[in-house]
Amino acid sequence: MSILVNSETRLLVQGITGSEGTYHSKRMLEYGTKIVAGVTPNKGGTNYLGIPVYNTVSEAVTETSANVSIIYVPAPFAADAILESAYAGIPLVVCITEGIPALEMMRVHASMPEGVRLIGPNCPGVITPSTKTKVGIMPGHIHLPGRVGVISRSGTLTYEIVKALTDAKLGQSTAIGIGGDPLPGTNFIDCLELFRNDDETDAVAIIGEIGGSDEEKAAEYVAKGYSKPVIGFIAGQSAPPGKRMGHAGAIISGGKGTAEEKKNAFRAAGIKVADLPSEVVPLLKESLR
Amino acid sequence: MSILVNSETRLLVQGITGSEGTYHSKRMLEYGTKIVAGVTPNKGGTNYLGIPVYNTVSEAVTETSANVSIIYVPAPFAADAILESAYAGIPLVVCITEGIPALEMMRVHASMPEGVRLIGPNCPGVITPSTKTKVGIMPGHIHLPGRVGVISRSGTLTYEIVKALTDAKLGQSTAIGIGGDPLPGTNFIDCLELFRNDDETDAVAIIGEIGGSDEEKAAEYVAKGYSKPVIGFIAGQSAPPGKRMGHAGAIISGGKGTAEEKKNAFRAAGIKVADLPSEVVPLLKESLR
Amino acid sequence: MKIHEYQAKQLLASYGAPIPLGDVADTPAEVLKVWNRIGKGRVAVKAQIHAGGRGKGGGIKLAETEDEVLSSAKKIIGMNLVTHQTGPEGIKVRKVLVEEALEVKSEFYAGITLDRSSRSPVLMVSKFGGMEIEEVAAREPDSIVKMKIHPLSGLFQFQARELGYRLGLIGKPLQSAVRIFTAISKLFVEKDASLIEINPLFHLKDDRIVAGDAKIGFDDSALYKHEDIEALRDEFEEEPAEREARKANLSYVKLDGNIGCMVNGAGLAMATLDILKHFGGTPANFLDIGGGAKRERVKDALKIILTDKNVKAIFINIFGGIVRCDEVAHGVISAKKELGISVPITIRLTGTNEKEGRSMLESEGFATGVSLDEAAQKAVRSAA
Amino acid sequence: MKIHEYQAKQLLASYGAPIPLGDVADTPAEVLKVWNRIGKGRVAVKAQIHAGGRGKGGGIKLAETEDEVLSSAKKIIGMNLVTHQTGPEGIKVRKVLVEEALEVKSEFYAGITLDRSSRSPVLMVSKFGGMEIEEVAAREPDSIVKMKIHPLSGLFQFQARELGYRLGLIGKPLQSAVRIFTAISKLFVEKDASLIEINPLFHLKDDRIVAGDAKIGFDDSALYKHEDIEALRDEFEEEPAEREARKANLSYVKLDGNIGCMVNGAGLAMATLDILKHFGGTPANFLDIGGGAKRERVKDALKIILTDKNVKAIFINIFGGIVRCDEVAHGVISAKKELGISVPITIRLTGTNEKEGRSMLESEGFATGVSLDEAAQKAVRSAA
Repeated sequence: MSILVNSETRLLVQGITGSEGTYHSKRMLEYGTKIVAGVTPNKGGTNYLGIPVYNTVSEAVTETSANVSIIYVPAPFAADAILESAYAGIPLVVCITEGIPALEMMRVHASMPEGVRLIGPNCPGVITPSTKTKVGIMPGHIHLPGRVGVISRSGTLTYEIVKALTDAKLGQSTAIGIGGDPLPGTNFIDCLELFRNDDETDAVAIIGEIGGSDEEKAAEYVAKGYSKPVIGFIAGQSAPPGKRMGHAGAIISGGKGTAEEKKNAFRAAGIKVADLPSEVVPLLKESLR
Repeated sequence: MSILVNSETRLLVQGITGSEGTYHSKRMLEYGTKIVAGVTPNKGGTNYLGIPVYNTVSEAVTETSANVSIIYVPAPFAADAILESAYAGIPLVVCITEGIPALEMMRVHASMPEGVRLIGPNCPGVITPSTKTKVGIMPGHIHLPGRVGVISRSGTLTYEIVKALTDAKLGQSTAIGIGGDPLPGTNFIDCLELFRNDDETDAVAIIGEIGGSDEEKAAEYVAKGYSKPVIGFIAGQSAPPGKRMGHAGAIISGGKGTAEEKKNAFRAAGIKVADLPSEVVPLLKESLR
Repeated sequence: MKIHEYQAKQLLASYGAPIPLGDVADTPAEVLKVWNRIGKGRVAVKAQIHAGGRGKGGGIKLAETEDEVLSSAKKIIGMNLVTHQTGPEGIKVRKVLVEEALEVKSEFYAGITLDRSSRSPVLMVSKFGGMEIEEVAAREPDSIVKMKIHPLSGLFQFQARELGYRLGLIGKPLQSAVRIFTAISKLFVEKDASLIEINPLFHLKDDRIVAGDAKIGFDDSALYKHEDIEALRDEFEEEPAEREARKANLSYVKLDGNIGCMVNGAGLAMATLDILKHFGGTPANFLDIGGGAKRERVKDALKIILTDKNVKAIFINIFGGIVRCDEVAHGVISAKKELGISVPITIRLTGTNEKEGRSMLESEGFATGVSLDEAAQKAVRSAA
Repeated sequence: MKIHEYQAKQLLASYGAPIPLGDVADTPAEVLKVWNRIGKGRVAVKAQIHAGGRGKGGGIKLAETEDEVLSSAKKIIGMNLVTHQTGPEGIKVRKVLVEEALEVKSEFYAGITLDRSSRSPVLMVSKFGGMEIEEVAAREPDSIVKMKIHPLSGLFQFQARELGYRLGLIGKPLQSAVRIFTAISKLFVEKDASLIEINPLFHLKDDRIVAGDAKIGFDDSALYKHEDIEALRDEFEEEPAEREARKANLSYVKLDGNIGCMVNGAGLAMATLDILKHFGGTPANFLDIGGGAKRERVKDALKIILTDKNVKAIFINIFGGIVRCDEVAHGVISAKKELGISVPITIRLTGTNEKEGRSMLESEGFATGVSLDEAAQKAVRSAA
């Protein structure tokens, strides 16, 4: 069945009339995603790209039964947009927006109603090639239906791995960018759990990076027994401590969160570690043999 | 087994060295309650009434395994005291203090860790006569071990009913004052549920009053089927709307929360309604026959 | 505690909510000054009393010329304003709010109260402003849109927007509405309000959104934290007895019967009134002397009860717990002497030290009763 | 963004946390004035640079007489202060904080950061102040007491008290500590800080609790909300290239190698540095040109890379998604001409419009590579 998004996905786009929202809505439509509604305050009642636009998410949900929302709203308004979707009863919210202050995200998490999954912020989104469902900003054409699940804190680095999987004809069941935020809504373990129960996934690639301890926790989770092979890669081997490497979450602080630590944690958990992105596919092939 | 407090109760008194705390700690000890610790900031390390005093609840819990706390702290500090016990892992917190602002209680509820039960504030506490466990300010001598559960929003009115039960040799399994606050921690339904599963309770008396809709909700709950007879009384028949009758919670606002409404809800749910406190015992006897 | 419209509006303004141009005045001369200051246009002169229904009672007048303004001011200041909320005796008007009269397109309702079930403030709006919300609830229930405010995070911007859209607003007026909803939500929590009502909330012809009227009530228990709010108290609006009770820290509510009541505990006090009524009596007040009351407090309470000239008899009902019955008996006996109480007093004492208390009272010739019903009946007879 | 000690202390004081008497000065004459103003007693003259380890580097001096104060000021102001955090080149001192020297009983540590796992700020204290918290964690791990701050309610008073008791405080100093913990928790959340450290936190002989040093870092993403904090920025503390990058809204970090890097996407950029290292190269910088980069942005990025005189070669790695490869190619070709870039450039382009981009580049004689590994090796060779 793949995970998170599939043929049942009825997508709502928050900020559809903005430049980012417009560009990516077009690309998602092209790829085959079913976009049922757009939301832009004060533009309710109009049509845009052939999609009905509403003033509020709540109205859009009532009218269109949207069940996934994606957020292309500028950072100062994005936290509110996440909560708007969550409180309107949308169970899966994908936030693309970069630059939401960390403490705002903290308050969002603490204010979220139960049972809502947030992916991101500052993430490329989720894609399930087999059902032609793209909820994000990744280039659709590099994907191929397949049986490898991909989970990543990064954007373009994910594309690098995805493309390698596609070139090797392995393809992807679902590829998830959990995002470069220090407080992502969905973490590696959440995704590993979903892939564990997914019939269409045979193996998982985890693309981590420096900062935080999500990779270490994922390793602990896998160490307790995971039914499918897992391959890991960690970016940021050469990053100096105390410097933020682009992503708000990618920072080695207090000597913690180094690539070496994470790689060691992976290895100890039986996750095979690629030292270069190009090694992911060979390691996967080896594991799947 | 009675409910909430019993021979397993290891009580911690917050504000033990204050005048209220002192007076009632003495009375509780006399009655037979096992007080294992007191907490008063800056008095840690001393002994008071033969009880070790600690600076913090967390320390007291570590040292004494207290499992119930009672709060006699003045209103400006009581909300913090509730949270202190709750975060120290005490599963049952009884707050006697009156006059905590309503919005402070709102924030307390919203900040409470999972799995902690609060009784009160502005309540007389809980007593289980069969195990000689009194956690509150009620006069112990009017109680008698028995098989009637008592739940009340009031203090002295509860004593009136309790005394009548004692005089009639019916006695009480446990008597709970849930308190006169608009946002009580524990409500009628919570207690009805506990009494439902209590082998030592044969019938329940509910003493309600004007304001809010807790009685109506309790009626709904009972209407769905309750295995034991329930007798109800509502104080405030003659209260004018918009005037606060002593308790912060006892106020008829917007024409809602009148005694008549509540009595009707009780009757509709099959709860026998006493028009006078003195009718509670005869109605109970009738039901238990 | 309630405050006046002009005070509520000033508070609203300090939170960024738009209010009409205007000011308060307590003499006709001051009224004219305000009128001059705000541009000599059409104004409303509005009696400042806490009760609602001022318009129907003649407490609000429109005026356009100097003469009209002056005559309205003279009529209203000092008048005894009777509305459905004041009781037949009415309330003396001491201050008026002089305010620009606005060109109104439509009138909405906006209000916040604490919702007990969800343990959160709830913001309510309706397209039908200008009438009481209970009336709207009865006549146009679907027009009321309720929004739960997060108890810790406050009102989210998307909620404020949604409420505005539900009122049919869009664009600039929507933004104003969002600002107002945000302001009142913040004020409600920061100042420990128990009720805020902006009714009507004006949508003006020039598309501005402005508070037409404003009513704010505060949680008495929280006033100790807010000196600025406590300073807004108008003692003229309080029943003198209620004011005395508040200062003595007693919980007292005046009622319209003739049996003065003194009870310990709010629930028992309410039940006591009910019992008196049940037996044909009419209670003159609710009075809870609280836990641990000592003899001095008993005297204070009796003094307050007796300020009500309708009181023909007194009923005292004490369930001794923390309160000792003998202490209460002591207080009653000495108060009767000191205050020279002439109305009959019936006392029911039970609980801690009840025997001592009862024998003290009986030796002084007081009517006592063991059972509450019996004592209540005695009290009802004594007032007849 | 980091700020100076004196700025951090002023912020702390505005939140009610006690700080030593003192003021900032940027000339020896000003230093003397401050010394006069604060009572001509024993003072510390402290170099204001962002890096830690100032004491060991000679950036903090005690002085008691006018001569001592003046000579300390002269020594420190203008010096090139080298500490373990500045790198060997050091930082020029432009300002000093002149502060009363205090009689210290003991030194604690207090700090707040955002804890990712619990998604809440965590307040940490230790009895062992004056050394870095990592060092304390290694040497006296049990001395560190951590307290999760509720993400919406903030620090509870009982938590502040508990932290104080755990430092062995009681009575008046406990109350001071509670005030300080409450202040920094509030400041952390209200000003979107990422780190607050009071280290050491002094317990004085007269039982006062005072911030001995203060370090505050802010979340760059939140600075747009806090003009007051943005105004505290000291551009002298930034790498010139990093400052330019910030202004051009590019994410750039200077490193110490010789291959300048330009990549789209933070993760890919980190991986690119790793790959260069893997093949024996040393990256000169991290630079993410972000999504949707246009040709002008490519030029800005190259300009910033070239400000670093160590750069011997440039490696560009683009995975076209939103970014179009031909657009990047265009930018590189024109930038090379306009900027007169003489160092070799290796480019790897893949994704959207990669063919167009690559053929444009090849016709201009650029070295391109399809596979990342291949291109990276080429770049490493070009820098050798």
